Amino acid sequence: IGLTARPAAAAAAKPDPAITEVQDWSRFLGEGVAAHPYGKPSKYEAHVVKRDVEWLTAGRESSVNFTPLHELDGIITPNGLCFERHHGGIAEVDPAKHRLMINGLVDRQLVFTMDDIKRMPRTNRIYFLECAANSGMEWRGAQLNGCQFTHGMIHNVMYTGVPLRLLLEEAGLKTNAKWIMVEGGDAAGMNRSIPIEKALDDCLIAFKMNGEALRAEQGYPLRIVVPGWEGNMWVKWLRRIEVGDQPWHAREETSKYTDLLADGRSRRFTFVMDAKSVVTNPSPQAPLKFKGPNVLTGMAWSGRGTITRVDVTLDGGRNWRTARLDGPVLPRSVARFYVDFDWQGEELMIQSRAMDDTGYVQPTKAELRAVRGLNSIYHNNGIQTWLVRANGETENVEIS
Amino acid sequence: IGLTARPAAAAAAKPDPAITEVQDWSRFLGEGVAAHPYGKPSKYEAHVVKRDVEWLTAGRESSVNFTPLHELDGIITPNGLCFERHHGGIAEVDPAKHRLMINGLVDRQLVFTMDDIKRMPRTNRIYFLECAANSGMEWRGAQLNGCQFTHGMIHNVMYTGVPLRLLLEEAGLKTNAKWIMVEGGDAAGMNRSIPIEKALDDCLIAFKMNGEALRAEQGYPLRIVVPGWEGNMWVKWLRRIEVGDQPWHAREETSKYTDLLADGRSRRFTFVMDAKSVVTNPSPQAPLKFKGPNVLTGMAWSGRGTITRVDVTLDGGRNWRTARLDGPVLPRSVARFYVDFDWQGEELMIQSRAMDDTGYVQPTKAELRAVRGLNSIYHNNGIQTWLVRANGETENVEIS
Amino acid sequence: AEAGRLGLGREALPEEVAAWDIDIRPDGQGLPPGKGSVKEGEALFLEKCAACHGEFGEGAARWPVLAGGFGSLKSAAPEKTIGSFWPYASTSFDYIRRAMPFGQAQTLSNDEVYALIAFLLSMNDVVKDDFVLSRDNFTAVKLPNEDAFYLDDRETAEKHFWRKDPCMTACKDKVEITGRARVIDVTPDDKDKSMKVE
Amino acid sequence: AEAGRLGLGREALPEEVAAWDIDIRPDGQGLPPGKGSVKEGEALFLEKCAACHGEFGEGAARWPVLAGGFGSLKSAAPEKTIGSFWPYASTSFDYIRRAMPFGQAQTLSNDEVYALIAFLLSMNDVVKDDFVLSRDNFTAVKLPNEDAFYLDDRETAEKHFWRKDPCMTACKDKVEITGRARVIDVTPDDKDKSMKVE
Ligand code: HEC
Ligand code: HEC
Ligand SMILES: [Ca+2]
Ligand SMILES: [Ca+2]
Ligand SMILES: [Ca+2]
Ligand SMILES: [Ca+2]
Ligand SMILES: [Ca+2]
Ligand SMILES: [Ca+2]
Ligand SMILES: [Co+2]
Ligand SMILES: [Co+2]
Repeated sequence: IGLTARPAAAAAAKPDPAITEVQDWSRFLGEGVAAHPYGKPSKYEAHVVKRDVEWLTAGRESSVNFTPLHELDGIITPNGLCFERHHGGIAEVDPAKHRLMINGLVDRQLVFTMDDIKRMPRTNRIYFLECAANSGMEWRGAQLNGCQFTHGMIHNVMYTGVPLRLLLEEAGLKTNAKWIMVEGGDAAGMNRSIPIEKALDDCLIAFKMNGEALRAEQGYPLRIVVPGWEGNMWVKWLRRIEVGDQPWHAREETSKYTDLLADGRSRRFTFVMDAKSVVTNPSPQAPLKFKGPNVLTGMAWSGRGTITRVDVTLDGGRNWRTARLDGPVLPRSVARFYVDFDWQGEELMIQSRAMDDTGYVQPTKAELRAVRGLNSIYHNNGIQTWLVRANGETENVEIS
Repeated sequence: IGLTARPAAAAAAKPDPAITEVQDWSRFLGEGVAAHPYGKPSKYEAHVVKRDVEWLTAGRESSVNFTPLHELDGIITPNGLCFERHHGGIAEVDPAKHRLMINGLVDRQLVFTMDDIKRMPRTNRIYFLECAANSGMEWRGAQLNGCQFTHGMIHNVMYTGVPLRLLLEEAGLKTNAKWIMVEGGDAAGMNRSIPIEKALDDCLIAFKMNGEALRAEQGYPLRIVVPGWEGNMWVKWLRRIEVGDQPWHAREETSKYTDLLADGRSRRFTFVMDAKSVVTNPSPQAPLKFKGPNVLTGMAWSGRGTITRVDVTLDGGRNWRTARLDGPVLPRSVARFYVDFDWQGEELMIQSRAMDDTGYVQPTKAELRAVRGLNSIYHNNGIQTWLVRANGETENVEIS
Repeated sequence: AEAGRLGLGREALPEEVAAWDIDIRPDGQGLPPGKGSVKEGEALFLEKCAACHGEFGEGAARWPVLAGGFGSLKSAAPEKTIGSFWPYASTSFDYIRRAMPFGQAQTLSNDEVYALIAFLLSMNDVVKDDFVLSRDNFTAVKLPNEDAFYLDDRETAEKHFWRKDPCMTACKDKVEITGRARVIDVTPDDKDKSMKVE
Repeated sequence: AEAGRLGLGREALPEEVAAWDIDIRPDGQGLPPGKGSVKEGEALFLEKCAACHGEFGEGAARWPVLAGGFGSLKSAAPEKTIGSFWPYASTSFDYIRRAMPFGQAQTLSNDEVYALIAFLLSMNDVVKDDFVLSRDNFTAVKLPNEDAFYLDDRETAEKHFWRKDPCMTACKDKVEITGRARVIDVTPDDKDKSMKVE
């Protein structure tokens, strides 16, 4: 890439035609207020899209795409760019025909319509949803060149929903209620077990994201929000909640979403997402283009609580500085951090290290592998390294 | 409308086919992950759109459309539904050709590219933007049946931008700098004057909204954010900031956006938006459909600071109860409130009353008219009344 | 703060500032050289403006009215024109140059803008029909309504809106409906089935 | 909290619960009446499953492998099948009934699911070829890897990730690059020009 080393406030050689010529948009009328009843991004932002990695999966109906983190800022992921993971394609559910059933160890087995749910007390919360497999392709070493692919299975959204506790109270829990199973109405009938303590604590039955109805690919008209816990549990197109005295050991909590360790044994019910962070700019898809002042930014999150601090190194972990946390820093939400720095073309090895209010410090990949080996697939929250070369090009690397 | 007075947890007469028949979306695969690189709402939400009122303006290029507040919840307005006001249509600006010039009473007159601006320290803030003409059609009495039309010229978004102060410091302010003029690159060349104190306080030069690039209709690639002040000042497609020692008295601060009072005199520079609130549900576009438990919700905001309390009356102001404020309550941001109530088909006269941390209490329309008369057009923050009739139908009315 | 500078951006060239520095203030700052007569303005107005604003600035269809409206500001239908309402003539130069003709912005020469304003001032009885407007005499033009503007005084004039402990119970005896939007029936409802409540 | 109930929703009818209550637990809860043999399962599998999963459950193309993989879990290429990895046979009933065949979910009869599982268990050497699986003998089937699962122990096994004052200065001597994504070159880049950095 061509690097521009521009001296401070240098003069231009000749007047810039972008200024001296009247642009079309300054002369002629643009489209009017009826043109886009529901808006979309500018045509100049056509490259800001979710992307999938075709070789990852056998087909695209049980597959994943990735949020372009390097194109975003702040803490809200716009709905159009929330990564998708489905197991039977996007269910297009008619909300008039959608039902939520509660059965099992309850006093009354109940059926709710969407209207019923919208008549219950509701609340709004901003939470991250991270797939447990996020960064999973990186367990054995640096693989994918771009934070969209290494870390893009996360989004952060304001949900509107009914506390699950209220719904369970409507049904009335039997005293031996210990687990619930949540089940989707999609062609995969996705199902997961959740301990009753979590269900009664902060789970929401959500019908809106970022103010508007859930998107189809995010579970329209109803999904469960399981704050801080792995995304697979946030069952979409939620149609049923069964209350039981034991976990179900469904396919997504046995065959998948169990963590195979080096000794051949596996952890199960690894629900909470550990503290993690990533520098989104610079990154392979967003190289440095200019010497001089530059903005380094990234996101940090913890399923255990609230981010308290993020440190950043530019020299591969020899020296660290504490980044500026900006904007609302909320529990189980993404937090945004910045380091405003000056770059003169030297090679950089950039890392970020998140800490949360339980005292957890994001480990290096080596520290993580020392405990878990290379076969875990899930829960890779190791520190990411970006190498910035003299020409600004940025690569996904691992370092000693 | 047909009202359903459903007894608590009544049994259905016969099994619901929505449950006993396997739905298509539970059997067949839906679309895969490559179907929507940039997503859109479910087809069942096609009625959730911005709407314009054709008789309001001579044409649609200088006109307005309205956010469907009754379909939204929480405090974030999704980008696709942010109301639009343009004066020369939507400028489709090429960001590579966009420039920001600072001229006038500065040490150095400067030109910035978008790249330059994105290299400056930035911050993220959630702010409401309300058009000063919001509710303007209601000065003489109840006119429009729907909060989308009476109150829909507001949106609430997380902005990413550079503090204007930093840009002004780059240019270096002369000691006699007292006002700035901000100017757009659109076909209206929109321009407004802003006092230097505000410019140096909390204004942002924003390039992202809700995480992604500004939408074209919201000023892509650059707009100024003027927290708490009237939306017209938030110049879009921002191309120039001139620093001066006096205000400019541009067309939008003389012919328009001045407040004509009953005595024929006019207030000018009425910048700040007073505390205001509206119940979004029930409302004319969202009537009550069921007896029994119901959710009343609405939004409150103040340009002077932070909402501290919202009271709601169901009996036309005879008795009030304090609503539940939910979710982040931030300065110069919309706050969400709820009253969970039981309805047995009695007539309701619903109002909400916002208070902010300066002690300001939202006035009634009568109190407002007593000071300002009927010709003000702008800054109508009077208390709104919705009449709910026995069949649930809801109307915009005024009451004694 | 010289020391705190980032050194981003570059110095603007004089030609660049000249190209964009099109604003005009009441004190005349920004006025370009040039001049134009009422008569020239009338011809131009008929050609480029009258289709929307009417031959005499009276407004075609619902397009803006630019002249007249004197004495209407206290009435139930105030007509706010350059003559009846605007405080400063400079605003018309600033605005017409940047925004008119609607859809052909920034196509008028400076002389044309002077002439058009001369014509609009004459339509508003501010100047005689033989008037020639120029940079030199521009700031001498005073508009009749200038003194009717005063600074935002809400914090004093509306001080009673700041109040402690608003009434919560038994605040009034009876309540009557004094107005209904449905009577006026101007709400667009064709497209939105959810709005049909009957 | 009986008193705190809102009274929303309605009682589910038995037919409705029956229609949706399709989950199966390791203790056999949820198992429907029915049975099926390895032999019947083989025929069904060839007809409805083998196109994706291979004739012996070995997986076609990149579709999931369902059998084999024994002893691979500690290797660099673990193969996690029903036989080598899954802790409970009940999971296969719960999953196949709700989700398979992929794109034709919930079309199998209970007997068919029993038969398919019998076949898959035999492919995984858990049962003999003449085995007939039924509700009665289902919970007697034990999968070999069951005991290898244990509860999340991160808070103890990874206690050292909770630490005070992580090092801030001069934390290491030298740093070497030990791996590069570009060497592997598997990143999709055709569609995104912004990713072309060379
Ligand atoms: C195609 C229609 C059209 C033409 C032609 C047109 N205008 Fe306009 N004019 C408008 C509209 C529409 C507005 C209001 C724009 C807005 O409010 O954003 C306006 C506003 C104005 C205003 C401000 C009115 C006010 O009360 O604030 C002036 C002054 C004006 N025009 C002068 C002119 C002149 C002079 C010309 C010719 C050189 C012209 N217009 C040509 C449509 C037109
Ligand atoms: C059109 C392809 C296709 C057909 C036909 C098909 N499957 Fe599958 N099967 C899949 C895919 C894809 C998955 C993984 C889905 C996912 O992960 O979301 C899968 C997963 C499975 C799994 C879980 C594998 C694991 O390791 O977790 C089992 C068991 C299974 N299928 C059994 C069957 C049976 C039995 C049939 C026939 C009745 C069948 N499949 C037919 C594609 C198919
Ligand atoms: Ca100027
Ligand atoms: Ca005259
Ligand atoms: Ca009508
Ligand atoms: Ca069950
Ligand atoms: Ca065998
Ligand atoms: Ca490549
Ligand atoms: Co896990
Ligand atoms: Co104002």
